[in-house]
Amino acid sequence: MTHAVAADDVWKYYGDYPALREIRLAVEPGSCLALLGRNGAGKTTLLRIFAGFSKAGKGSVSIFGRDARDLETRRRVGILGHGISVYDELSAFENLTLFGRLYGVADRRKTALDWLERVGLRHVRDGLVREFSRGMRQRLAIARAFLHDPQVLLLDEPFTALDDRAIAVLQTVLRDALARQCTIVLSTHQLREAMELATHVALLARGRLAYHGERSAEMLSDPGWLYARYGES
Amino acid sequence: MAFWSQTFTIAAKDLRAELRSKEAINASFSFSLTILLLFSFAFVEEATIDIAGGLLWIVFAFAGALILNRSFARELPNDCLDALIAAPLPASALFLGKALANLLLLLAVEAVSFPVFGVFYNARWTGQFWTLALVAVLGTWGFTVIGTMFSALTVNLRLREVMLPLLVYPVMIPCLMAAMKLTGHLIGGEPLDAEMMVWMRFLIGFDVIFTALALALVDVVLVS
Amino acid sequence: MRNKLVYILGALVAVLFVRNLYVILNVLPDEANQGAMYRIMFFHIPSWWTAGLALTVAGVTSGLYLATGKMKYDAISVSVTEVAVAFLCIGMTTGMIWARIIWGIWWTWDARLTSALICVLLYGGYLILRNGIEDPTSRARISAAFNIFAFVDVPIVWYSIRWWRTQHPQPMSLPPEMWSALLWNWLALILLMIIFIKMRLRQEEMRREVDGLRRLAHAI
Amino acid sequence: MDERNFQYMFYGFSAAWVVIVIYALTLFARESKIKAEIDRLKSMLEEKDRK
Repeated sequence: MTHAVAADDVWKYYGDYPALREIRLAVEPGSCLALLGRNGAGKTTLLRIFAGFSKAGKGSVSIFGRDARDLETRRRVGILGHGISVYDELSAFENLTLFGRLYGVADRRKTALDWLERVGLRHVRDGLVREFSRGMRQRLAIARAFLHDPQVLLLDEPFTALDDRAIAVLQTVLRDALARQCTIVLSTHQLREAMELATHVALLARGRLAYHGERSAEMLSDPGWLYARYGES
Repeated sequence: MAFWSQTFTIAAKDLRAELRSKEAINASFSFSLTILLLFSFAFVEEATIDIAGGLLWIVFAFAGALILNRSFARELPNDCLDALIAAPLPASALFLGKALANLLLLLAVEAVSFPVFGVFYNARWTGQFWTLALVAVLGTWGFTVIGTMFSALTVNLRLREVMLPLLVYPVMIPCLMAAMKLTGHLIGGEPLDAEMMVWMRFLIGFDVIFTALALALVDVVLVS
Repeated sequence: MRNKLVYILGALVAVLFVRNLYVILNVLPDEANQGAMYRIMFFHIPSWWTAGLALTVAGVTSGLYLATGKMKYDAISVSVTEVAVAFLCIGMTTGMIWARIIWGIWWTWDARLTSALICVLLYGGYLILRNGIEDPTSRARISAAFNIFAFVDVPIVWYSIRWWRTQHPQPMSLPPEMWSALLWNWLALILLMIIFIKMRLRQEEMRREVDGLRRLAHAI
Repeated sequence: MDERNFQYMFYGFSAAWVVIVIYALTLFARESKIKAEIDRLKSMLEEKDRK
């Protein structure tokens, strides 16, 4: 049974500095892994390798057993990064149909309209993103990231700097995805919303995998518990 | 089949975004018209016709650079470049789409510059019209491929605005030389003779080599 | 150990140069119309051969870096390219001085000369590009890609005398003793190139050590 | 040996020799600069360790 997302002895160097060291990690389909760690521990680097933005220096990363950079694999992965990755000069509807076409979504227009409805932007479908407020842009980014119904969702600190409406939308989207046995990997700073969803937790310290296992109850109640026991305090 | 539809999607997106914001196209148009006008002060009336080929391609190269430099830099606000790299389209489709959009924009600038040049210097540039059009397209594609590729190469660099001209123009020299020689000859109204055919084959060779090289390297360059 | 090897090579190169100069200046007869000037070709031609060889090596190692991502290929390609630029300058200056006498002009926009000048511009741009980028990994990646683009011009320089009518002397058959002098001097120039590359490679390693130390200094 | 253009041949040889010397000097100069940088960093690190 292939893992949904797997890293096999992954190293990543910036010049001679090993940003990631010997990362061995497997995420089962239908589970949600929370990537924890201080700034610079390598969370974003690992997530970018999973997403196919960059290649592993040594070792390999696979999604459903296939290389992360493979075209078919990328069609099944949804990514929500720090940047909202939508075009200011295009309207909300044009942005979604553009990404719909790139991801080969069957009925682009209907799917785009459904998602605009779902994130509450149906009334501004032809408004240029340039005029959108921060909250509207974030919700459009959520729609763009999950428009093509991905089986694997990769989120980089998803809940930070979202307004309450966007958080509500994102939580429903993620709960739906888990209900449909999708796999989620999200990097987070111990935020409660992220930890509630997590079924497993992985702690990165200075590029090494310090802990990987089930997310227990006390991790949720006491955010510092995991750092104290495994990561350097 | 999907490859070409994705390429045209990227090209259409780039054109629509550019025509809406007009950030590069305005600069390019006004730059080329200004320089064409200034040339009339720089050179005596009769001399301009002989060096027309050189003048026009210098204007196209610099006016074009304004558009080409923006090509990948346009993806930086909101981190759209990451979304395109993660999307299931080959990097070559992304590159080709952007190159096509740039080509059309540059041809638009040239389509305006040629008649304006004809008016300013009453040069009968329509003598060998179709051959001239072919040379214009081949020449423009040559430096569009290089400009777009180097825009991708330097997109993440802090010193991008400084680095790009430094890198792009030396590589472009052979293409510009060939285009200048051919345009100069054609503006005189005569068809291409054997000597000029050498330059034409050289220009086509240049386009083929650099297009192939760019398509092969763009994936390695974009995915760090 | 490395220093000793460099010094041995240095001594060998010095001896070779002395021997070659003796042969070139005394042993070989004069050329009918050029007089003593033709002897410059014993430096002009081998320096271009050496530069061409070096740039090919640099192109290959740049490709290898892009394929494998190992930093040692990047170190080799920058060292070899820098030394190649030095030899390009030697080739250019000797050529122009020869042209000043034989053609009466320092420079002409002849196919071979123009493409050679483009070569100098391209690889000069490569060196300037490198110190414009701080991050070692993206510097290696971008300069490797540019190196491959610049390499396209090298065959153009080589074939330019066949493609276009050119004033530059065509490759002609030489009497055997001239060929041997040419090849001996080429050997000397290649050994000199190897010395420079070894020294430049050592500098690359020292630079990486500096980056490491700097990171350590900031980390504490 | 034929005296014609002798001094230009001499200029040619000396030009080649000068380029080689200039490049060798830049190599040595850079090498000493980097060595100095390494020693400076090393001393800085030791001094930090002692503190």
